[in-house]
Amino acid sequence: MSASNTDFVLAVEGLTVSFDGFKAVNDLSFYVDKNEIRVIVGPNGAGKTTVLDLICGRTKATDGSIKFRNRELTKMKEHQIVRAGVGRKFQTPSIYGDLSVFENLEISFPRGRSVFGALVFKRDAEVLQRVDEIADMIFLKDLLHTPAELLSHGQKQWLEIGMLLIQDPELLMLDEPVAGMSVAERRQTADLLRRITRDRSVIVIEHDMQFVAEIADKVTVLHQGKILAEGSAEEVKKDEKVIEVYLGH
Amino acid sequence: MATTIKTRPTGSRSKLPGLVKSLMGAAAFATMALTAPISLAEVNTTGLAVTEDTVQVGILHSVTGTMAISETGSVQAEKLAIEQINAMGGVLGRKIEYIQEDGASDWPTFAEKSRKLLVNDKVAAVFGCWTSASRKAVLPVFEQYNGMLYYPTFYEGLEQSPNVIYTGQEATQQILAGIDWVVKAKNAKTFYLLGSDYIWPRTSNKIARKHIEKLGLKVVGEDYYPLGHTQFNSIINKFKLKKPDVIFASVVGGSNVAFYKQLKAAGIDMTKEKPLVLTISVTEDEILGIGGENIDGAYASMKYFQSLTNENNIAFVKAFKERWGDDIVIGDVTQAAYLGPWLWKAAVEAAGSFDIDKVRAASPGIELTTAPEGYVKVHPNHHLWSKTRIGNAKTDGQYEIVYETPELIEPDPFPEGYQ
Amino acid sequence: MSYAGFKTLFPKSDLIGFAVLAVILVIVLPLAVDIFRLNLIGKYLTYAFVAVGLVLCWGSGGILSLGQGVFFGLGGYGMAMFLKLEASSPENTAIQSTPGIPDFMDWNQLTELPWFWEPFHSLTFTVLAIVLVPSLFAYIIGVAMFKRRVGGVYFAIITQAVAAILTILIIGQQGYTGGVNGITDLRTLNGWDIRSDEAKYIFYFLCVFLLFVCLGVAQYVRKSKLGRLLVAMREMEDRVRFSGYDVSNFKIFVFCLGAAFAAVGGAMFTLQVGFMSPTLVGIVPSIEMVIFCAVGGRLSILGAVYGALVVNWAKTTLSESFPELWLFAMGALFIAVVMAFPNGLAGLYSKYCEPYIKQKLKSFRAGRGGDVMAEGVAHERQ
Amino acid sequence: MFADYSTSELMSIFAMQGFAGLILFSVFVLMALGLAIIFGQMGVINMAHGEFMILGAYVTYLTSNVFADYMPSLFGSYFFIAMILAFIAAGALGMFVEWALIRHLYKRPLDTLLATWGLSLILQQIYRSVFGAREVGVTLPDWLMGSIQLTDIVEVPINGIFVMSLAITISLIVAILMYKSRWGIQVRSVVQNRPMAGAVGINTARVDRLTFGLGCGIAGVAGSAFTMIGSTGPTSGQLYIVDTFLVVVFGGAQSLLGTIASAFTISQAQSTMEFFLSGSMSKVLTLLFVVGILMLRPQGLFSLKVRR
Repeated sequence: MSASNTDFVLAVEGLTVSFDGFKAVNDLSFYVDKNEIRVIVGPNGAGKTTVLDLICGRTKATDGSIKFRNRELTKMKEHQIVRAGVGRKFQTPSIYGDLSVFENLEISFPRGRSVFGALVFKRDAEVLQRVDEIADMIFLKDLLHTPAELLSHGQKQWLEIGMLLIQDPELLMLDEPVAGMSVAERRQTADLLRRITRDRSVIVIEHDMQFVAEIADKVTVLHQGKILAEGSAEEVKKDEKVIEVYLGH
Repeated sequence: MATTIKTRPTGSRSKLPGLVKSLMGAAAFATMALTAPISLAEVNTTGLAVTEDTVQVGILHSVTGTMAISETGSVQAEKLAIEQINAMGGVLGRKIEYIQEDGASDWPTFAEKSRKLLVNDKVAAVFGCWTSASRKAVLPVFEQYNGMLYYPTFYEGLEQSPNVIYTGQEATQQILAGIDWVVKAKNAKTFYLLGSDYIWPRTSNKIARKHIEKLGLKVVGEDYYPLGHTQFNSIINKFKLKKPDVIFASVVGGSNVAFYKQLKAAGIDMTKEKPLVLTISVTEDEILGIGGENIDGAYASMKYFQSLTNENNIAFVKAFKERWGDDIVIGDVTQAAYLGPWLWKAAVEAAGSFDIDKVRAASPGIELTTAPEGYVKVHPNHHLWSKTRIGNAKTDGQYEIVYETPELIEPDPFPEGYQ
Repeated sequence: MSYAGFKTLFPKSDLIGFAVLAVILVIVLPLAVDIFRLNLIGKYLTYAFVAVGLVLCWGSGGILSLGQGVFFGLGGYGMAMFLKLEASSPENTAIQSTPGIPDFMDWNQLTELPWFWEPFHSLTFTVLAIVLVPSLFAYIIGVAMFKRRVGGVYFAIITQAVAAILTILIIGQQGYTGGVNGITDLRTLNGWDIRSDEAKYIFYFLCVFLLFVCLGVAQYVRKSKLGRLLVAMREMEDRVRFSGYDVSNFKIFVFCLGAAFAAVGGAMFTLQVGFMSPTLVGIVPSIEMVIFCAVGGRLSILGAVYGALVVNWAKTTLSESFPELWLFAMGALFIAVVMAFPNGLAGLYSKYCEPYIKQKLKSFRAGRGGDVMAEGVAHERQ
Repeated sequence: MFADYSTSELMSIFAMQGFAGLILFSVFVLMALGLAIIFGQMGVINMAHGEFMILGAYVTYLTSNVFADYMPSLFGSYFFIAMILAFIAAGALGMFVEWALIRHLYKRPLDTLLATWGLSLILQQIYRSVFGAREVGVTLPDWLMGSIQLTDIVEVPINGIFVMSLAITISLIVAILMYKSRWGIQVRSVVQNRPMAGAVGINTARVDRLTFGLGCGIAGVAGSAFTMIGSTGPTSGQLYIVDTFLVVVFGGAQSLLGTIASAFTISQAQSTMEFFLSGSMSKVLTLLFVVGILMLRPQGLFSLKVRR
C-alpha cells in the first residue's frame, strides 16, 4: 500500500500469532485511518478478539508489526499502549463491581497513574467535572454513587465505554458493545458511538449486521485468521465468499 | 552440708510405688526430724509461693508441637519424682504442688511461660526445657527474676548459668568416653560425623573431631541435614565410598527414624560393626519410633540406660512403669529429668530454705546416692559428675551395656580450645 | 492536613473505631492488667503489624503472602543484631577466645565479626535497616514475581518456599546467625536495661504508637486512589491494566509496605521478648499470621489488630489451662473463620453490632431532639 | 575428592547415587500425585495433605499390630492389606472432608488453604490423643528389609525398589483413570467447565467428592509406603508439605506428566547436590533453584500456551 505508515492511525502488517501450532491470526494486514470507524466481523473463532488482544498487548504476536501513529506496539507493555492512546473495551463488561460508578470513572481518569501519583491523587474540580461530563454522556449521571455491580447489563457496558472515554484515547477498540442489550439500549448506544467517534478512530467487533451498517465506515471480514474481504458494509454484504462463510447460514 | 539418702529395699506397705517405699524407709528418720515445721518466715524470705504446708514448683515442657514427642518422658519423670517426694513428706515438711505449663515447641512461648511461672506464680523451682533453643530462650528470664531451672537434656555445653542446674551431661562427658571406647575396644581409625543441622550436633562434632584428631585418627567426612530431613540415601552412599570405621551420628527427631531405617535397608548391618554406628542422640525413647530391629547393633554413648541393673534403677523402672504404664520406656533424658526434683529437694534441705540464693549456694556438692544412674554429685559449675556408659542396641529396643567408665567424669562445659 | 482532608481520611465510623482501639490499648489495658500480661499483649501487638500489612496485601490487593514471617524475622533479627553487639562488649565477653564478638560466633570458631554485622553497631543504621532491608527484599521478590504476573496460589506457595529457604539458611549458618537458638540474651539498649518493668512499659507504649502509625499509613493508602486501585485490581486486573496502570508496580508497593510493617513488628518483638529465633521466620508462624488477619477480618485494618489480640490471647489462655485442647480450638477457629464468617470479627461487627449501635445512636439523638447529621461522605463500601 | 578411588568403585558409587536419586524421585512422585489431583485438577490447596499421609501410616501401624497379634503366619503379606486399608481410610476421610468443608469453598482457593490448615491441626491433635505424642515404630515384614547385592559395592535396598514399583504402579493407575476411563473424562470436563459439565448431565458434586477422595487415598497409600523409610508421628506429616507443593507447582499444576517430570528434576538435583555439598546447603540450593525457575516460568514446567 502506502510507502509511509504515517498517514494511518493504525497500521497492522503481517501480523501472525500461533498457539501451539494453531495460527489464530495468520499474516494479517490492515490499516485504519484517522477518524475512521472500522468494524471487524466474522464467524466464531475467526480471530476477531485475538486481533484486539494483539493490538492492545494482551497477547504477544509471533510475527508481524503493529504501528500506532508510527510507534511499534508489539514491543510495548499493555499500560504503555494505553498511555500511548489506545483504549480497549472487553466483550463481557469489565468494571469494578465493588466500587461506585463515580469511583470506576475516577480510577480511569488519566492522572496519577504511578504509585506515587495514586497516593497523592486528589479529587479536585477537574476530576469532578470530567466525571460528571462523561457520566452524562453515558446516561449514568443519576447513578454516580451506586455500586457498579447493581447496574443493569447495558449500563455496565456504557460504564465501561465511559471509562475509556475519560482517557480520551485516539484509538478506541470495542468488543461487541451492544451484545446483550435491549432494543432501546441498542439505539442509545448507536447514538453514543456516533457522538464519541467524531474525533477519534474506532475499531468495533460486532455481529449485528444492521448495527454494523449503521455505524461502519469500513468493514473487515475475518475468517480463520485471515482477511476474507474488506470494504464498505454494502460491498462486503455482496461479496460471495463472505456470504458463503458467514452470512450464508 | 550434703544430704544423702540411702537406698534400702523394704517390704511391702500401702500402694506406694516401689522406689518410694524404699526411699521412705530410708528417709523416715531424717524426715521425722525435719517435719517439725520450720516457720514460713525462715524458709522463704523472698516471697516465693510457699505456704505452711505447700511449696509450688513449675514444670515447663512442650506438650504440643514437634517436641512433645521427646518431652513427654521428662514430664512423666518429674511428676513421678514429685509424687514420691510428697509421699515421703515433701520438702521441709511441705508438699510440692506443681504448675505445668506448655511450651508448645515454640521458644517465645517458653520464654513467656517461664516469665509467668516466675513472676506470677512465684514458683520455687522450675523443672523443664528440653532443646537448647528453649533453654536459651528462658535463660535471660531466669537470670532476671532469679529463678532456678533444672534442665535435663544432654547438651552442647558452653554455658554455665547460676540459675540452672544441668542434670544431663554436657558434650565432653558424653562424647570423649564414647570415642575412647570405640578406639580402644573396636580399634577404630576413621570416623564419619553426621548430624542434624543445629547447634548441639555441630558443637558435639567439633568436640569429637578435635578429640579424634588429637588421638592421631582421621575424620573422613562431616555432614549436616536440616531438621526433619527424611532422605538419607546420598549420605549412605558417601559412607560406602569413604568406608569409615565409625559413623558418629547425632541425628535427632523424625530424621532419626528415617536415617536408621534407610541405613538398614541399604544393607549396612550394624550388628557386623562394619561400619560401626556410635550415636549420642538415640535413647530408648527414640528407638520406640525407629523400631528395635532397625537399629539393632548400634552403639550409644550416654550416662543412663534403662537396662542398668543397680538396685536404684530396678526400683526406679518399677515405679515408673507402675505410675505410667508397662509399655513405657525410659531414656537418658527421662532419668536426668527425674533427678531434678530430688536434687532440688536435697539442696533445699541442705540450705534449710527455699530462697533461691541459699539453694544455689547449697547446690554444689549435693550428692544423690539414690539416683537410678548411680551416685551423682553436683559440680560447682552446676553440672553433674557422672559416669558414661556404652550401650549396644538390641531388637527389643533396649541397650545392653557393654562398658562403663570406671570413674565419675568431671563436667567440663567450657573445654579448652572449643570455645 | 485540612479538616476536609481529615474527614475523607477518617470518615466518622472509622474515626470511632480508631478512637475505641486507642482507648483500649492506651488506657484500659495498661490499667487493667499487670506488667507481665501487658508485655504479653505487647507481643501480640507485634503480630498485629503483620496482620495490618496482610489486610493491605491480601484483603485489599488479593495478594496472599505465606512468607510474612520472613519480613517479621528480618526486622527482628536487625534489632537483635544491634542489641547482641551491645551485649557482646569486650568486657562482657572477656572469657571468650575472641572477646567482643557474640557468644555463638565464638562457639563456632569465628575470630572476627562478619562484615554484615559491622554496621549494626550503629543504632541509626539499625533502625533504617529494620525497615529498608525487608522492604528491599520484598521489592526483589515482588519485581521477580509480579512483573511476570505470578499471582494467587502460586505466589502463596513461592513465598512459603522463601520462608522455608530462609529458615534453613539461618539454622545452617549458625556461626553468623545464632542458628536454631536464635539471637538470645539481649540485655541493654544504649546502656538502658530493656528487661526492667519500666522498659517494658515504654516498649509497650512505643509498640502501640508505632502500630497506630502503621494503621494511619494503611488507612491513608486505603482511602487514597491507590486503595481503590487495589480493590479494582483484585476484581478486574485486566481492566486496571487497560486503564493505563502498570499493575505490578502497585502490587510491589503494597507487598513492600506489608513487609515494612511486618519488619517493624519484628523489631518490636525482639525488644519486648528479648530474643529472635528462626521459629518466627518459618512457614508455621507465617501461616499463623495470615490466620490473625483472617480472624480479625481480612478487609479491616482494625479487625486485624483485634484478630491478632484475640487469637493470641486465646492461645495463651487455652494452652495454660487445656494444653491438649488448644490445637483443636485453633483448628476449629480456622475452619469457622473460613466457613461461617469469612470477613472475620470485623464482618461480624458490621453485620450485627454496627446496625444496632447506629440505631441506638439515632434514637438517642432523636430523643435529645438534636440534629441527625447527614452522612456527608459518600457511602464507602468494603 | 575422588583421587583415592578406583574407576570401578566410582562407577559403582555413581550407580548407587543414581539409584538414590530414583528412590527420592519415587518418594516425590508418591507424595505429589495425590496433591497433583487435588490441587492441580480441583484447585484446592490442601495443607492437610501430610496429615492424610500420616493417617495411612497409622493405619499401616495398626494393621501390622493386628497381624502380629492374630495372624503371625500371614505377617509377610500384611503390607499389601495395609496399603489397601490406608487407601480406604484416607479416601473415606477425604470424601468426608470434601463434603463437610471443601465443597463450600471451590470458588475461594486461598480459603481452602486456611480451612485445611485448621484441619491439619485438628488431625495432628487427634493422632496425638489416640496414638500418643511419641512416634510409633512400624514393624516391616522381613522380605522388605535388607538389600540386593548386585556387585561388590553396588547394593540396592529392597524397600527402595518397592517404593519405586509402587510409584510406577500408582502413576499408571492414575494416568489410566484420568485419561482413559469415563470417570477421568468427567473429572477433566468438570475442571475445564463446571457449568457445562453439569449441563450435560455429569454429577459434578459426585465427581468432586470422588476426585478429592482419590487424591487423599493416594496420599494414604504414600504414607503407608513411607513407614518403610520415614517416621510415623503426629507431626511427621508437616515434613512433607513444602516439598510436595513445590513438586506440584513446579510441574505445572494441571499436568500429571508435569508433576512426574518435576519430581524427577527436583529429586535428581537434590540428590546430586547432596553428594557433593552438605545436606542443608543442597536443600537450600534445590529450593532456590525451584523458586528461580518458577519465577522465569510461572506456569511451571509443563503447561500449554492457551488462547485466553
